[in-house]
Amino acid sequence: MSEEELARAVAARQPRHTGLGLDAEKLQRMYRHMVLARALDRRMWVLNRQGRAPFVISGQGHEAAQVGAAAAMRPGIDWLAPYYRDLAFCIALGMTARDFMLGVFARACDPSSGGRQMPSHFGLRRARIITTSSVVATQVPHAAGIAYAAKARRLDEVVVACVGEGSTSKGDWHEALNFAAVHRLPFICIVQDNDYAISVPHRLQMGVETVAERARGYGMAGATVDGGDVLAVYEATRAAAARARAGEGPTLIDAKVARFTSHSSDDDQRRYRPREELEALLRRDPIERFRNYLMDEGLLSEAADEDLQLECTAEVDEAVTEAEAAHEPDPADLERHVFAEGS
Amino acid sequence: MSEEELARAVAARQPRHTGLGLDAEKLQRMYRHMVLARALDRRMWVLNRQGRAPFVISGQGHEAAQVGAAAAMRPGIDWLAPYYRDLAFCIALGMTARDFMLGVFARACDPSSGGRQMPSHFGLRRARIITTSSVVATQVPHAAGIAYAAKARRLDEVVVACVGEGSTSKGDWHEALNFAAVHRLPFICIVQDNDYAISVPHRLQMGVETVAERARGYGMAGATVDGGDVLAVYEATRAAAARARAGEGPTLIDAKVARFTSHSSDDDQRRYRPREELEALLRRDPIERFRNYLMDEGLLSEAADEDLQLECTAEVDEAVTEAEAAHEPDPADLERHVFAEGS
Amino acid sequence: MAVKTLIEGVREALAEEMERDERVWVLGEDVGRKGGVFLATEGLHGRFGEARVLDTPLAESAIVGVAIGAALNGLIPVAEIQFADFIHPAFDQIVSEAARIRYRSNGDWACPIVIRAPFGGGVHGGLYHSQSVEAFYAHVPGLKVVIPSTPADAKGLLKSAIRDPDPVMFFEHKKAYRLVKGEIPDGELLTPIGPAQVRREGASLTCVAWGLMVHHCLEAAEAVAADGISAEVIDLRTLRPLDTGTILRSVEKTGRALIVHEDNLTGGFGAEIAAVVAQDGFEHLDAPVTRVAAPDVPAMPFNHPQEEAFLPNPEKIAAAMRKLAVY
Amino acid sequence: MAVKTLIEGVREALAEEMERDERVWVLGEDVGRKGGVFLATEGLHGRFGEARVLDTPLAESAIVGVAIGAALNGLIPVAEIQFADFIHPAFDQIVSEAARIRYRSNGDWACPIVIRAPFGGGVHGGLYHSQSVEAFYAHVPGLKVVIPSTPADAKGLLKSAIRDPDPVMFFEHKKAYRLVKGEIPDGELLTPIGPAQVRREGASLTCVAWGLMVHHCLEAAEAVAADGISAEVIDLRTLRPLDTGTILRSVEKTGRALIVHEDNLTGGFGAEIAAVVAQDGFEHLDAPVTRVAAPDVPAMPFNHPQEEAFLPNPEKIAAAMRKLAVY
Ligand SMILES: Cc1ncc(C[n+]2csc(CCOP(=O)(O)OP(=O)(O)O)c2C)c(N)n1
Ligand SMILES: Cc1ncc(C[n+]2csc(CCOP(=O)(O)OP(=O)(O)O)c2C)c(N)n1
Ligand SMILES: [Mg+2]
Ligand SMILES: [Mg+2]
Repeated sequence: MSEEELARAVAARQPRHTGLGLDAEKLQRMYRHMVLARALDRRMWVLNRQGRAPFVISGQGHEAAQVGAAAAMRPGIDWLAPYYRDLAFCIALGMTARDFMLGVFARACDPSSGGRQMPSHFGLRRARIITTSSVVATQVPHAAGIAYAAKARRLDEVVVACVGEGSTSKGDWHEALNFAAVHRLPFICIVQDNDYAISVPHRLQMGVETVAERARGYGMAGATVDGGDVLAVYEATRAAAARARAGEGPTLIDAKVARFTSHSSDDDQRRYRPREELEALLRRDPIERFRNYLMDEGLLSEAADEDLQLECTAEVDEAVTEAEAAHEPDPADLERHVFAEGS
Repeated sequence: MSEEELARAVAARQPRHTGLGLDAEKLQRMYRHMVLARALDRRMWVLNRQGRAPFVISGQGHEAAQVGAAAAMRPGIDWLAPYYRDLAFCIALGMTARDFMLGVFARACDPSSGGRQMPSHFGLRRARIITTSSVVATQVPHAAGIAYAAKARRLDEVVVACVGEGSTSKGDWHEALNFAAVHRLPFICIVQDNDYAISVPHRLQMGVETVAERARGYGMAGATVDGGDVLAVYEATRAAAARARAGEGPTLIDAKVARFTSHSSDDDQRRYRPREELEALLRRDPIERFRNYLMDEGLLSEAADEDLQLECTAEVDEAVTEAEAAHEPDPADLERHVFAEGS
Repeated sequence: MAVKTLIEGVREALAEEMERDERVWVLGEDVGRKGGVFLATEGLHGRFGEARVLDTPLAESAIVGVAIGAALNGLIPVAEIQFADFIHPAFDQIVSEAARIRYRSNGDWACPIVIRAPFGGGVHGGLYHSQSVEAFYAHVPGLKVVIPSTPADAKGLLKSAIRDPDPVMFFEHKKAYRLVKGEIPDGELLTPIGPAQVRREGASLTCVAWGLMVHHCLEAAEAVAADGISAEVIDLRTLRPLDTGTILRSVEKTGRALIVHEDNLTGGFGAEIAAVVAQDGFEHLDAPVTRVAAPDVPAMPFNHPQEEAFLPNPEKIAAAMRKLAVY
Repeated sequence: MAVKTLIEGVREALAEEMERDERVWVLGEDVGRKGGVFLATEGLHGRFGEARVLDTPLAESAIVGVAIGAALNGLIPVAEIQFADFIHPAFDQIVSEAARIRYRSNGDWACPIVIRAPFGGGVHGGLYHSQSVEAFYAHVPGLKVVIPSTPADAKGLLKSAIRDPDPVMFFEHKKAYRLVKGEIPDGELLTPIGPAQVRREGASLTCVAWGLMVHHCLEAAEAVAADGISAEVIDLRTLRPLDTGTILRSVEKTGRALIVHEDNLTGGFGAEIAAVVAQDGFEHLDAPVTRVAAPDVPAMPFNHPQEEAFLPNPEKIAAAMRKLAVY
């Protein structure tokens, strides 16, 4: 058996995460982020039904795509131009349960907007998560601009922009990807393709199976990944980040995911999605899938998982209590921050 | 020799245009359109230098792409959403020399706009050439809409939209191509790639050699053709039109052309294009190339060509005389046609 | 004659016009199977099919641009922009294209399209689901701008808009959709675009408003009536073309003008009305032309206290009426 | 102190600020080797290189959107939109994004960008190379809107705009670029954004204008002086924030207000000024607030007779002054 053959044989027997250079601790942290995000997400729906949160919008089903991508980023160094489903992404980059719940209750110290924006309109300066509007795809040119500045200033920074597949139909998305490709920017666009734009199905949104087909037309790298497989998304994003940092330009990643909930608390997906489809969805839970992987690899025990669930529930409880008790914004502050203060 | 081999042998000996089903008369008409367009174009620059036309913008170098495409269309049935370089295209679809010069002099009976728009902002209702603005790429969604209506109304119509390669960077271009692809519309987008958007070179405009690479990403057919070869453009457009009429959806054609003149009379391309590049251009005259083909095929004699040149010059002279003598728009009509009259 | 909601008026207009004329084509995001996020197009997809009630890709500029093209080839598109806040990406297609097709072609081409969009706040919509955008379009020659405030007008004006030979911007106040009820006459209802409507006669002052604000003004008028102030309330209904006659006749009678809108104060359409009154009603004015509007901050916050603080309401309007009446 | 053109003022401001601060980044279509279609950026590409004087793809929304992003990561972008007529595709990025970055993040993020665009007509630009677009942006909270009318202000105000911590729309009248000459003081010139400037003192009436119209008003003022009419001419310079103090103080003195703009009348920014004067200057008004503006047609035609008919000019303004003075 030659050295080479031996190495290959070892690699073959080695677990996927080891091949990806991920250690147990990191995997457990990733799993925790997914579990916490799911717990927060579930709780916000409860709060909505209880009339304590007037509007909620969800990331359930997208967690693996988001946490897998975040795991390939350097928090505080790399940037995220998020969209409203990126709860798990933001948690993974350092947003706390309390930060999030302050937004759900639109409290004065909500770090995203001081209660000015709808919940899940994420922004967190300390984590380099930029402020975003409701107008889809507008953040993609911003991400390209951040990347241009990073390149111009010779900073070793990678910028990730997230959108849904429907948002790729917008002109801004095209203009941004073209700009990023022309300048070979350290830019990654992750499309979270959940087959629907509210009620509009994929077939009425685009004429291709995967939007990753568009990468070549811009002159950038493209990849389609199973967004339910956290390791696959990590691998694709890590490769994209490596390309970005090596000056080899941007990447377009299409992550196929499932939207478990209705579009938002104002929607009822049973109006436009067949029951069988909805039932099939539940068999695509990315968290369960990761849990099974960790257990198979002996990195998670039933007991440890139960503890984790309880821990996260407690964290959510505490966040809700604190956030709900926090001050509402002061009407007197309505006209603040239109322009720089004292300018 | 088998039937088949014989057929192939014959085909091999057959001139290109016969293979394309083009007869001598049609070829001569195509050539005439190119020559007339060039003569009109040259004259408008003279008028500009003489101070008789305040602004001109040119199609010199694009004639083969335009006339080749027009030859695959059915005037009065198929639609054109043109752009400002499409003089030869419009001539081929039925715009007269006089029609054009009325626009150059901004006369009241200019059929494009009654002298309201800049010259070369083409529109000709009787020829199904739609009215266009100066805002590039805005006509591409219009073309998609015309095609949607044709399909909805079960009309056998094909819609062609033209833009320059720079205009493909616009969001509207992307949104229109995506829409056309989703609905498999009888839509053809012809990009006339002359390497520049005013002074912005191709390398700063897009990260790919040919924008036809984007076709696949929309789920439509794509082709790159030598825009200096009128027969090649005819062949590509004919195939696209056949697809469109067969319900097989849209096509994106990238026609590589040369921009002989400065962008417009307000520009001087010597400021940003190297002299060698400008000299090389002149060796790419599509009209000369077609002339040589016709002569080689014995479809045009020196004498016939001279007659044609004289004929076209006379036609241009007459058009200029008539147009210049025509009435200017009446200031009293300034407020007409803001809304339907009598509504 | 039956009492219905404003959104029912919209729905009836669409259904009747689609029934009447097969060229009428509804397009927009989620207008199909879902029936629109506010259910304005509910039932149309099942009744008229996907081709005539089309769920478009998520691309507002294309929604308008494609509608323009379809109009050039014989359809009568009625485009829905899901929220007025998301109409901005289509600004160029509306302002540079739709509004100018006829003018720039010297009358050779026309653009008979309707663009519907829900606007306005007070529904916890936050910065991007609450905006008033009428001022941008009321400034554009070539466009008509209509804003109904009653179920009957929603129906009658929308039907007229669909039959109009030119582009019409049709803005519907989303809070009024179900809040505002009223009778809709049976049978064909075509309310002309242009004329304003005096909703309440009065002698002390003239109050001009549109959309939900009309109802706030009527409430305020009732409130100040107790103090002997009789406010005339004009529901503009059409912002462009503007019915200056009705406004000026009223000011001639009252000598006082109060303009109310939910949009930000500076550069809002109230400024145009104030300018017209100040120029052509000068001789009759006994007091300054007054505006009640939202403060100059970028749209209303999501949180309740600041949303409340942002919005004009009957109390704020009544206070302005009292101040103006005693000037 | 040397006599220069308005566009030289623009060019000097850009060069000096790029020299002073390496974060300043110029981007736009043809701003590089060509130096811009009006040569406003001439020489910058050679001096500062392609990375800092970038020819962008033909995509206005991206020009603004990328500028916003670059500002979030430490650059100070100065974006050129080739003609104001082509700014509409970027409307959403300017109104929904740039104007709200600070507000929606409760002050956590800022957007220090400048968007320059040549506007205005009288240069045979036709429908799409002649427009005035200031009214759209002067309505948007979160934006500052600046329009210089002299070479010195072009330089001093642009330098202030580049140093401003918030987004500034900077519109330059393209006909004034070379037509308007004036002295530019040597050395550092920072003209504050906000204050208007009285260009001519007068007692009979107050004339408010911006851009090229300021010069037409001054010409008209000279013309009517012969008839004993002394017109005060205010150059607004900044439309947002609006210097109401300077306007109202002048109206208090003259009792008469004339507002002149090249933009269409209805919903133009003149309406806001008229509304402010009508509300806060009411006590001092001896005559109707009057507006001279372009008619309500979609932009000015290319052909000379109709372009002339469209544009306000010294004659039309003088006529309005005479009418107002004798009211
Ligand atoms: C420009 C714009 N148009 C419309 C909307 C309303 N809207 C919010 S989310 C959404 C669907 C987005 O679908 P997709 O991009 O696939 O993301 P997903 O919600 O499926 O994750 C729409 C139409 C918006 N926010 N912005
Ligand atoms: C939206 C918009 N931005 C800018 C312009 C100004 N402009 C006119 S033509 C042109 C270049 C177009 O280049 P391309 O699309 O390659 O067409 P070409 O002129 O080379 O044939 C530009 C920037 C415009 N007309 N519209
Ligand atoms: Mg989706
Ligand atoms: Mg080109």
